[in-house]
Amino acid sequence: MSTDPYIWIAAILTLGVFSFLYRDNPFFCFVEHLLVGLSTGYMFCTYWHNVFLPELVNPLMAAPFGPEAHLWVVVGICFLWSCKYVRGVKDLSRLALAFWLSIDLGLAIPTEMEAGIIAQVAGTLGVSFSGTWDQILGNAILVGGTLAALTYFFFSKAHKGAVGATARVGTWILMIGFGASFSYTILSRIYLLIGRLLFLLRDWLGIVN
Amino acid sequence: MRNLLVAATFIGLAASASAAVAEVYPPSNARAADVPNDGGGAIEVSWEPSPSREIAGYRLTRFSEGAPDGELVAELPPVDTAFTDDAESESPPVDGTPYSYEVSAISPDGEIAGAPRTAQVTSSPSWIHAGRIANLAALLVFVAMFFVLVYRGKRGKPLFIRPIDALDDMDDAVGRAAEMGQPVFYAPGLHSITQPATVASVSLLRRVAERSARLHTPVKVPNYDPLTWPVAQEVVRQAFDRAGRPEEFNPDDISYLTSRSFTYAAAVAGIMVRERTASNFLIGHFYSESLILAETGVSTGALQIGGTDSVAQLPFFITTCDRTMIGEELFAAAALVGDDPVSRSTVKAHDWFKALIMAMILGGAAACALADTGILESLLDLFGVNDPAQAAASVIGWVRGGLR
Amino acid sequence: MKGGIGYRLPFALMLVLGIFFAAQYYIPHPVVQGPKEMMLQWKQPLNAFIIFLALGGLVVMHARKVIRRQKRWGYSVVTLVAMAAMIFAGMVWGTGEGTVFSDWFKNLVTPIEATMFSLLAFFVASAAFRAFRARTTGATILLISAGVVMLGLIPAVEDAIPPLGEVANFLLKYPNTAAKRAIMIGVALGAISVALKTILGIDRTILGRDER
Amino acid sequence: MTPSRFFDRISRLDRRWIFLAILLAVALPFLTPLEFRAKPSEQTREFDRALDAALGTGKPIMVDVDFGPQTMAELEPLLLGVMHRIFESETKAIFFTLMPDAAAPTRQYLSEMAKEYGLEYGVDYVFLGYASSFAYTMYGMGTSIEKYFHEDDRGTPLGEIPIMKGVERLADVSAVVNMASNSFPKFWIQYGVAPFGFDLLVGCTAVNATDLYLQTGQLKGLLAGGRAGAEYEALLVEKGVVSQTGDATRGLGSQSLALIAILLFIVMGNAGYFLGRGARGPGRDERGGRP
Repeated sequence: MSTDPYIWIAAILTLGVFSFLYRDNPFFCFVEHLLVGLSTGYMFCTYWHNVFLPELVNPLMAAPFGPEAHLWVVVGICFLWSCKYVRGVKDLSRLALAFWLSIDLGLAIPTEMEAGIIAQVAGTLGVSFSGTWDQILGNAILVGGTLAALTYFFFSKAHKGAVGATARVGTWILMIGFGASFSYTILSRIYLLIGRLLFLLRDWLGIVN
Repeated sequence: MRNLLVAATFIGLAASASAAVAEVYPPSNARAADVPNDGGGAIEVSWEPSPSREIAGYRLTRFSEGAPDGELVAELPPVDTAFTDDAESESPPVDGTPYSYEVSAISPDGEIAGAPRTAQVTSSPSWIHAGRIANLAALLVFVAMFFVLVYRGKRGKPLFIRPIDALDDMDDAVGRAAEMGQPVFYAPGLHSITQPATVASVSLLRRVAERSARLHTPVKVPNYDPLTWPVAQEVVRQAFDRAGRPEEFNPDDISYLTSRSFTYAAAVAGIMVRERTASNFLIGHFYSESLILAETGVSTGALQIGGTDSVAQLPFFITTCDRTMIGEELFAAAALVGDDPVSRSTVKAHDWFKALIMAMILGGAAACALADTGILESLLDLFGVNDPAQAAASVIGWVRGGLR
Repeated sequence: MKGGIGYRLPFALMLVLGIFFAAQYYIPHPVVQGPKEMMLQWKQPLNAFIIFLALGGLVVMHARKVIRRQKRWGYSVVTLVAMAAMIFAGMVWGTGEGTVFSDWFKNLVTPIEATMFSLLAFFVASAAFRAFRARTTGATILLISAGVVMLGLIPAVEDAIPPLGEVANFLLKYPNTAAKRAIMIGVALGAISVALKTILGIDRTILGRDER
Repeated sequence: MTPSRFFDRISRLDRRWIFLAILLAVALPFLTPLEFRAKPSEQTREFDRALDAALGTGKPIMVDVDFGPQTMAELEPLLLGVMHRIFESETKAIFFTLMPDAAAPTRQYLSEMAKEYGLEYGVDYVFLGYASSFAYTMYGMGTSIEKYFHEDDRGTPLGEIPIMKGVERLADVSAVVNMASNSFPKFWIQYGVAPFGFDLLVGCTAVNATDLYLQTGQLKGLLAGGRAGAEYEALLVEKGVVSQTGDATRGLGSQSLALIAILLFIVMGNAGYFLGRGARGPGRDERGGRP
């Protein structure tokens, strides 16, 4: 049995989380609220020390009008965003939000096109139809399945007749994919539990070596 | 500079090891070219290896008007056959200045044999990334379709969009919560509001909040993202205003919890169980914690509607939610939620582009199948193409190369 | 007021910057990449700032619960105290290896989060029990696909019925990839469409404002 | 109770019974002498052959450790197996990580190995510590390792470490082994193998393996998840590298029992659903398989 007080505390907190499986209880509620406090405190300090100081405050303090002077814009955006909490100038915060939205949404357009469409299409239309019979069958299913599943995502056609039948096959392809991925995930999840049980049985209680 | 040092040690070691004098031949076919598709300031030099069996390495010298006697760029180990002279060099190439390079082989005893200088090259920044033109073309096609349909939507042309069951179910779910007198729960995902899936999710949140407000039902929206939180709060507040019940809005219901995913999962599980939320909406981008949220919802008997663009989490929503919006359905639902004709018609742009994609996949796969069975070659022969085998190979090469 | 400059300015800013950030992908020239890199550099400190504001919101919410003695206010005290302690430790003694801060993180936060994560082992089982039932055609296919893969993952079963593993691999490699590709293509279209609608000001859910 | 009532009950079994069954299934192999033996698959043998070839070159090998405490149970046996294999063959090894959480555990594994094999730090092995911006680092290490790891974990400049003499970039090591709980192997392929063409060996979680199977052409070897860990342990016992199997083999027992339990519950659920129809009115708890 461990003599390290941290291991004891960690073990008790671990049991607190497991107790949720039986039902919600004050112990779990305590652990949950403790965790929220600790993790947000952790976030504050890491962002303060690793991001806010080195990437904004320090460069501006060292040389307010040096090569990093453009960081004053950041201060400006922070100021605009804070206007959200001031009656009368609330609208100014929308400028800051517009800045955030435009960066990520603008970036998303070409990158989604590349990773989500071009890469996927290129991988599907150039399949090989030579090789063993299971490879040929597989590639035929790959192409046919992709087309059928795409048909399922057609919104401006009623799912009736030929379109409906193809879309139905499409949902089956989706279901095969979901089933297979689900099962494959189980393994990794069991190992997570093994990790916690080993912590309890070995590091804490010492009944397993 | 470090390259230099190492190569120098290399040469020193090698020289002391073998005292025999071996003749050293220069590398051949040295050529230099501006690195394409970059911001300038980079020239790539390449060469065929020296035929000498044992060499200590290569030395790369650069000549320009400012340095007619040449300046050393790098010394490289014998396995290398190319080097990029760029910002990492001692003095990077300047755009617009013509340079030529000399590659020489160094024998183990320090003998040097230089290849003829390369032709002069200048580095320059590119205005367009050649490898991304296909992407740009595809995007322009989509944008064109998008605008045509937006225009048609503005003119109020009616168009058919199949009903998305999840939208009706969302209304029913809110109704159920109101009947039971228990709150509605809405998780907008773990991504920031600046990501498309969250934007779509918040559009749906507005609908849920409006309906809840009319039915005097509180909406609990715990947030993971610090920027989604204030936006979600604003959207719900406006919904309650529009429903004429601003006094029923409780800002604490739309809370920020934490930005660590399993802390978030723990806190959300607590909320679901203790607030006894009757209908749970899990819509947006999720990670592994998705199943913790959804299974806890199942245990409280809540009616659940899921929707995510995260491919890896869809299996878990499919197994635990009463209704799941799969990928694109989430975006389509968000476009249809407001009954705005312009928004509605953009959904049709997806379909047009999808039809184009499907035609390409079908055509490409058919071409591959024809080629792999040899039919393509005979077809090309039939149409009188010169060298059908070559033509077939180049067509398929283009298809397999992703049409680039 | 709807057409006022105060209402329109954010949309104009978003239109210009949004198109810039989409277009920069195709233009490697420093004239474009320079400003892009600069603005991307702003994101991290901005992110820190909004996190600080959000944490402030969390503190206010819990403080309100305590002051008003709302239901379960005691637990809010736990959260506030834990947060204060963590921040105190991190600001006073630093956050490096071997500090109180990192010890607490390693021995308190990590084990709880890891245990939360491990609950998934139980939840995949209960979800499988409930969902994998042959009720409809779709559900039956889901059941068969999941069952075959699961069986193929048990070494003893795979030894007894060797093709099972191959079938599982086949399912994973071909139909699963087809499903993933179709979903990804659809998601990309939807995402591009939402991004365009927002940038162009067609969808004003996020940046709009109540006009009343 | 009528049979249909009984089966209906079964189909709506309280999920806590399932939780209990899973707990027992996972814990039993650790508490009892229950022995499960893994048979090394062709894929596992292929990994070992590739590793063997790398160790035979006489050049140092690089190991990138990218998993934290959460996925330790699944990946630790893989890493320990590879470490035993490397140090038993007296090959020099350079360790580093691109994930901050992985630094502390790596340090600990290395100190245990050093004790067991009597290794000297800096001569037989070195730990370069953590480098941020993983994609840039992977790409950059193709041309210069020192640029991304100025000094090792103990603050010694790379130039002063004996083992690093002549190791300038990835081409100078025999292979890179990446043990990762995330998508880093994919990035290694994209930013390392594609442009620089070295040998990459990967150990990953079962979840991430589904993506990597499709790229097996670019990997010299792949160990996927705890099952591969158990197989590798068995292989190392077979080769006499270690004397007995470890946690992964016991984990294999947990995994098999848990999968069997889940399958039994699925069978029960279906039996209950079909045989208990008579006792059930129109209900709502019909989730799953409906988009």
